[in-house]
Amino acid sequence: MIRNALIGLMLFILGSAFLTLTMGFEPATELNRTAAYYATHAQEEVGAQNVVTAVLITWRGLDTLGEVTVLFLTAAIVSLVLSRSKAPKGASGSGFLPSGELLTTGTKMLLPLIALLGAYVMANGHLTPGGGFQGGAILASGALLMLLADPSRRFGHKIIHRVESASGLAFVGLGLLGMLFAGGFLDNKLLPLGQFGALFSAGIIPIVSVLIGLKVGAEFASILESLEETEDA
Amino acid sequence: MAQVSLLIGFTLILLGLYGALTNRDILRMIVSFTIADAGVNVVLVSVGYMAHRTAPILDSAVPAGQAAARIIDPVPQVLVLTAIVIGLGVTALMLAYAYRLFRLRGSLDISQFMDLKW
Amino acid sequence: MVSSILILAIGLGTAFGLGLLNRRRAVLALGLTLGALGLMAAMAVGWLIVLAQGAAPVEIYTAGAEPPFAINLRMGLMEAGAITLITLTGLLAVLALRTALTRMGRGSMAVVLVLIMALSGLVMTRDVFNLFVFLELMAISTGGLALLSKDIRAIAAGFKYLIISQLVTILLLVGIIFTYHATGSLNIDDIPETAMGFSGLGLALFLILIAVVLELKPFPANGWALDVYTAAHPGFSAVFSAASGTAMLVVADKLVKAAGPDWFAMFTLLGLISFIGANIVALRQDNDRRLLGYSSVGQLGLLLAVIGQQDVLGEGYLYVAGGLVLSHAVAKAGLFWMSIMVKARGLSDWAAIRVRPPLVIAFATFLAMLTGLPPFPGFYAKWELAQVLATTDRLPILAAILIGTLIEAVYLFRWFGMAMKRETDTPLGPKQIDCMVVLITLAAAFGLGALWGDLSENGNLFATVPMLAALFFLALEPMPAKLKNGLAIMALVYWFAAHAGVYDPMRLIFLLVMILGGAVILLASFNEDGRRVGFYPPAMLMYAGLALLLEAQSTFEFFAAWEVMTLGSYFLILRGKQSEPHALSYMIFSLGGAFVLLSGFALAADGVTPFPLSALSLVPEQVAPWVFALLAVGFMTKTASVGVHIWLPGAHAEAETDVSPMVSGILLKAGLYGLVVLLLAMGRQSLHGVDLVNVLAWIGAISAFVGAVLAVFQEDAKRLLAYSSISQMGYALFGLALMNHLGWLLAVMFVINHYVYKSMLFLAVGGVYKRTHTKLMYKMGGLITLMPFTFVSVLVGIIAMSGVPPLSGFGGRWIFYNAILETDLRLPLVLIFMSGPVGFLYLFRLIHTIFLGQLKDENHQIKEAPIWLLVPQMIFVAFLIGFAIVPGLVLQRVDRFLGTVFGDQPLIWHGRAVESAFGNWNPVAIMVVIVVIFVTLFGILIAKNHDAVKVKQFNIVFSAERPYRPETTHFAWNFFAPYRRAMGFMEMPLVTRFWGGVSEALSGTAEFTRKLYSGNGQTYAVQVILFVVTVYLIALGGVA
Amino acid sequence: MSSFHWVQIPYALLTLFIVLNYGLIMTAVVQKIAARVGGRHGIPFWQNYIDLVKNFAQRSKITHGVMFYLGPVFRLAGGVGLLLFVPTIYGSTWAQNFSFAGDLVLALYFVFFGTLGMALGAGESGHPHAAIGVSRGLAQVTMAELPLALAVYAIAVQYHTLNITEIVAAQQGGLFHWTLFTNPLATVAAMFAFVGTMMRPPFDVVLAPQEIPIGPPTEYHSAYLALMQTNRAIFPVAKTVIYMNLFFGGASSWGEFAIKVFALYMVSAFIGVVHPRFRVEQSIRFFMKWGVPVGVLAILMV
Amino acid sequence: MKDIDETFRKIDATVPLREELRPRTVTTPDGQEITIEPLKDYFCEAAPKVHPKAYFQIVENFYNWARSNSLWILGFGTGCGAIEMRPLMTPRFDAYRYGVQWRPTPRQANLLIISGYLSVKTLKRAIRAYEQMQGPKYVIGLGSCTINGGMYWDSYNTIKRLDDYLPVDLYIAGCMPRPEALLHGFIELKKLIRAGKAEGTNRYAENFASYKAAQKSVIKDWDMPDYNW
Repeated sequence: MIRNALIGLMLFILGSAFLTLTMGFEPATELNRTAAYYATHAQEEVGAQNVVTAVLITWRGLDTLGEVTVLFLTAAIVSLVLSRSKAPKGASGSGFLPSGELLTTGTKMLLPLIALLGAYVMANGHLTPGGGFQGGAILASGALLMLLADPSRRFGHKIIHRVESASGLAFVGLGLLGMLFAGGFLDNKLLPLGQFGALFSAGIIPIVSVLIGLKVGAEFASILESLEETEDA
Repeated sequence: MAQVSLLIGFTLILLGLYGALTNRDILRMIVSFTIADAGVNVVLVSVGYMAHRTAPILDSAVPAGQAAARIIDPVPQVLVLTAIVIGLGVTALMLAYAYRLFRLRGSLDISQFMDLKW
Repeated sequence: MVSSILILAIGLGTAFGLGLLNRRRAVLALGLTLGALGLMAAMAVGWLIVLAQGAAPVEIYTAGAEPPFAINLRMGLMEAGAITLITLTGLLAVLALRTALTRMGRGSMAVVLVLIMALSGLVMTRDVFNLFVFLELMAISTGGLALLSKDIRAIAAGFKYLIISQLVTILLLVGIIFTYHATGSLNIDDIPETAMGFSGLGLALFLILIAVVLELKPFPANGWALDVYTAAHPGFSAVFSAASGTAMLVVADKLVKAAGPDWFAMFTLLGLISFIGANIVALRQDNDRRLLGYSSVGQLGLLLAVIGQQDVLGEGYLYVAGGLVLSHAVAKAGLFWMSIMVKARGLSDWAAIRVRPPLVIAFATFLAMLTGLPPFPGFYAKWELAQVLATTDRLPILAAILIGTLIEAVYLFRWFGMAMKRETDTPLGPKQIDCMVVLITLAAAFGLGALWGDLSENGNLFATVPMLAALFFLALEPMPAKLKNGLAIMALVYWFAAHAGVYDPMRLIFLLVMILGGAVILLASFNEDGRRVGFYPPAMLMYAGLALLLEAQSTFEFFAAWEVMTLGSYFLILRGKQSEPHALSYMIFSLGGAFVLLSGFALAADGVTPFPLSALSLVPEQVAPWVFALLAVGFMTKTASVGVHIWLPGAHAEAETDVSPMVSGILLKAGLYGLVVLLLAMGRQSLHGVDLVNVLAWIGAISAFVGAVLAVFQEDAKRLLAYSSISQMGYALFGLALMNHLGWLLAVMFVINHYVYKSMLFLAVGGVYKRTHTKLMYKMGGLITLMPFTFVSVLVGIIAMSGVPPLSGFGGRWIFYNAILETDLRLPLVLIFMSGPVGFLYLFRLIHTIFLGQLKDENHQIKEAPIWLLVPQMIFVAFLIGFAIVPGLVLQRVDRFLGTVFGDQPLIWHGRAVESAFGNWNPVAIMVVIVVIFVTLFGILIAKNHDAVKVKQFNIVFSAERPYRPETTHFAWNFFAPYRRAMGFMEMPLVTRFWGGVSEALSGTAEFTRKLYSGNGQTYAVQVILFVVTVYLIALGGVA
Repeated sequence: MSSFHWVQIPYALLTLFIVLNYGLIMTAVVQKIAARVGGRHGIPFWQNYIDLVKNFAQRSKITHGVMFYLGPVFRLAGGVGLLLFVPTIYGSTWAQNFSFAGDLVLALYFVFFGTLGMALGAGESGHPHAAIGVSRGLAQVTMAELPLALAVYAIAVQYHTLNITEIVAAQQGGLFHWTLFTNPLATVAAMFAFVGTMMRPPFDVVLAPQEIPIGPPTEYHSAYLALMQTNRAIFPVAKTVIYMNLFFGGASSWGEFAIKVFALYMVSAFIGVVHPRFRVEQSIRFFMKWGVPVGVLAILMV
Repeated sequence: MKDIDETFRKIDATVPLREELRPRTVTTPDGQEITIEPLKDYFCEAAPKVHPKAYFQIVENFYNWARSNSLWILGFGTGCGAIEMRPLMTPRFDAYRYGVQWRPTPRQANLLIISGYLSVKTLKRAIRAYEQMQGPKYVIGLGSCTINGGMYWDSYNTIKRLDDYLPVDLYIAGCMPRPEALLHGFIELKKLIRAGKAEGTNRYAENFASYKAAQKSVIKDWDMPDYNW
């Protein structure tokens, strides 16, 4: 009780700090210089309609690479963490009742749609809200659906890892190519910007988006798979 | 408006922290942290919010020329994207650990894992 | 140079690419990992070289845009150094972790690569949010790599770590976004030029900084980190400590630089608390890895404090911080890697490394490095730091740093002592590669030492002949001891011959005693057979320190020599059988004294580098007394003056036979030399109206008396001699403190005499010990007939020492009387007078209980001491007699020299006789008269009693009974029982109790404090929040 | 400063001879006086000579080793040396002995020469009682000598010299020039030491005849004992001479010498016959409580 | 003549050597095993010698005169007679004036007074004390007990005739003799010494074997070397 009160007190003080921040906060009325730069240069420098994606993949591309790496790491570590309590092949999932007809059939119907949606979101990241992460997540939701429909199902490990690795390598490779042939690491002008607003435009953004999407999808799938393959699953 | 969402965000953070610090169950702690993460994300987005403006997409509604005057700050959105993904990664990792810890002791009470101390 | 972003790209690319390999090709994956890390390291080294040659820092832009719009990286000298360290640590860590990594598969290798990549990114990036991303990468990969350990507790540790990461993330993100809001940029370089005003910027920066500080595991909010250290694979702990720590320090540095000098104070405070707190808690630690963890926490705290002090460090900042970081990182990594080979976790289980001398050397090196001892970078850094802090009047900070270092030295050297002296059941599990990793680290340690010395503006220890000679003996270790001994003697004699001509008489005396005297004592070492591993390097290190001490012209050289000598002698003393606790207390007191010296020198220099010793006389009046007091205390620690004397008896008594005379006969003189230098330069000083020289005189007198009385009550022969040294040094100190010509001459007499007879007596007692295997005097007795030569040397020794004419001790007393007649210090004299006859008591006891009285059963067939122990003794006997007859040969020159110092000439030398204002002394006449009388009387007695029947030991009058056993007939134990009844109150261990209380208090604090670390991850989280809140409140108060 | 001439040797031997006889007779007389105080007749005043001869004439002797031989030699050499390093008669050309060799400091420290040798010889005998006696003697002397050291310092400062002859010279010119009157504190302090080191009651537990049969010399006999007896005659006189020179104006003739030495000697004898014995720790405490403070006062008042 | 009636003795057989005098094995500090024979290693084994007189008779006479005037008595009271010796130190008798003194240690004494009856147990101590005195040394038997056993003549545990065991120079008869008798005894002893007839020391050395035989015949638990130096 004292402990909780103490925690409460501390959080109160922390909250008062936050309150100070809030009270002192005045929403900006103008874009600050960074944002203004992005807003004005998104078109000619990046050629992406979606400024967020433009920032995400080009100007802050290194963050995005890091972000992908976070997922990569998580996938790798989750598989390391859980590898020790991995169930023998075929043993996991056997404890569950088979999924119902509805789920199985629904899965079969939905999967292509999900994949399509994922691909669309990925490819159109530079034009509309969305992008590699979102697309990858949608793809992974497909994988989740499959697992729900058939708990004893196994994905091809190799394929997932290959996809993951290859897309990651390609991402890094693109970045390096940017250093060689354009203005720097992950420079967007490696490819021509194309027509503003078209699908194949905005330099390498669509490619990177797709790579990210594939990688994120693969990583999520890999995490799900690791979780699924434990003894208790 | 911005203040309100900020306050909500901060409240979420504090609630999450309170939950994480008072619940001894590991899963509840993880959930609490997720709440706190969400709060952080709310805070991030709120800071970028500007009244009477639109999303930073330069489509027909917002011509590139007027962008600076019409769109809200895209940067917090970028950041929140990244933050979400990272938060997700950490949560997944914590869950995996939680599972392993559960396998170790058959319990999810964090006070069971005090072999290392002093 | 290739773009440094390639370092990141290679790491990342390889990590991604590993997934393409076949799951079973683990070895190939390992090779690739190593290759990638090697490449990264090579690039980093390339950059380091280029930048070190003066190239300008390079900015790396990404996305083809300029900052602050795109993320940019910077490669400067600091970054290059840090990345070199990080990648090399990573490379070696992978080697050390190879089995665990292959077991866990390519995924784990990818994690390692990502970690190293992330750390490099952390170092280089100039973008706050990018920093956050790398930080998260670091946190996640750290959480994952904790799993490499076979210790299942590592999982819990990893989870605790993740909990804290979450907290840090929250704080950091909130801080980042508000900073962004305030500055309109995510670029670190834009923070200082806050374009848009926002009242919350300070708070936002606080959140960012505190998050970074939390990643540096500040005490006391660091239980999670310690658990990781304890449970993780040590190969990884090395990375966690050395590489992650370094990276976070660079981050802290660049952030606080951006945030501005207002935050320096917070960093300093938190750093110092962490440094001292962690070190105190470590005192009670008995798990090696956890101990290293605490030490890491402490070192990071120190560096945090240094970062906080960069405002005053100025240009030297990189040198200081770099020196400390490198020392910490290299040493800590090396120790963690060594712990892979040690299979059990107790501190004393490190005894296993004794089978491999190179590992012992490595262990010693790493500890010396951590404690900031020469010749390693930390030493130079600490010197610089002290200079600056003293110059800018930040003495409390300096004091805190030194105290923290001292506490750290306590547990580190205690550990070393345990490793050297205890036994373990668990054998070493050495693999060639593990050894290699450690040895590479060792080489790095020496390399860095040389580098830092080279960069130092004060001179490089590696460029001095004695130091190189000492290191050369390290290489000679496989040779037989006799050869090494010959070489050592030759080296000392050569050094003496080369310098005898150029020194002034005062230094010449010390040169004579320390170097030539050292060579004479080394003659005794011919007695040892075999290789005698571990003797010559420390011995030569000690002699190197002494030689350099005499050579020293500047305070730095002096201090460096002082530390070298201390280090060497510590290892020497530790060689004794029972010497573990005593060597430790020697080390602690020596280091404590050295730190006091350091402060004194720093205070005196006031920023001038190099500061010549002779310039001590020019120290401004208001600081001079303080400098004087500090230096005097430092030197008196070495001369074991009362109050700081408790280390001496054990250290001298438990050392090896030929080491005792070195540390007693020679080493103590270093303190006297320091005092001579000090008094020559500074003269009388008074503080608050108290003449400090008079205080010295009092301390000297009390030491002389207390030392003598305590010596009377010892049962252990070597302890007796050791206490006697305290007394004798007290005399010399008193002589110096008289501050007149004759007082100094007296001190010089004592320097020579004490060296001679104390070395002689220690060798004699050592010889007896060799034969009887005991140092307890009451177990000996009656050895006179069996060990006649040893008896003669002890006899001559005690006659000389007690000051009875005609031997040379009398000269000392005569000068003493003449000296005191010129002084106004009357009261301390009483003590000095008292200690004279008391000295007689213990000396008599020494000779009586060992050589006279009853021979014991088991000693009936023992032989005279080994010849090589006798040779130096006989040289000393000859010297004592010669010096007694013609003291002028040595003294006259010193006398003339002192005349130039004090401007008077109180002694007039008539041939062999001396005359003072008060009396006269004719050594030759005294000797002749006494010898003639003695011989005459002896002749009469022989004429009468030549036919006496030689009886045996039980043929004594025993009240008409006969003795039963020699043990019950030998009156030896508690020999001065009546004296004890009268003066026993002197035995009350006040000083011991005081220091014991200090150590109890510290260890009690440690025991109490470490209970904070309950092991509960949630509690740790609470502590972190509590920490943040407390710092916030304090900072708030600071702002308000 | 004078230097050595060969003629000093016969002169010194003459002094030695006089002092020896004087010492032998005086100790007997003192003993006789003590006996008379007790109502006895006492020993004949030549008894010491007879005992000396008898001991020299012992036919059988034993030895315990080299130091056993050297002990008495040290002892007597200490006594003789002490005498010869101190000028006996002030103003006399021939009774200056070898005092040019050193000064007061030499005399003070040479006192220990015999003590050390004796202790070593006694130790060699292997007899526990000898060792006990040595232990007691040394323990007691540490404190008993202290007032003397302080007093010597005090008068050295007073007269600004350590040269005994000069100290005596400074006291010439009448009774009230003696240190006794010019520096009574130092004199009192020194007398504490004098009484304390004369091996008479109350400070003679060192010898404790029946408990530890006379302590250090318990194994000594025959010529060894004879040497020590000789010393017993010379050493106290030599020591008294020092006190006499330092505090009581010295002696300018043998007559004055005889009277002053006898008087001083009688002081310790007188105290001896009327006081019971101290244990060692008692005497140490006694000197600490009384002797040393007086000495300290003496050096502070100079 | 048998001094003590064997039938009264409790122990017939020879008593084995005391434990502390038996050879023992000890380990040296170096780890060797060595044997210590206490009687050989701790006690001098030499037999007493007959000491010649001074070469010149006149010197010997002078010496004897000195010896006679410097009788140092060992303060050792064996029996009730010891009480009669004490008054000699008092003002009434004052033996000091005759050159008689008491010494606490046998080394320095040259006159041993056996003051009364001597039990076998004390005899051993008396022998040791006598042998530790340095010659020339003298023995006075005090009281009839030392002459013929006196009132203890049939005791199972006292010796009857001291002369059998130690070379007595002079007996003083009486039970007990008064101090005046003792003084007279001293004067008689002085005469003997001056006449050169008090050569008990040499007599003891000459007849060492027979003295020892006699001593050992009564002292069954002989636990010392033959001659106590």
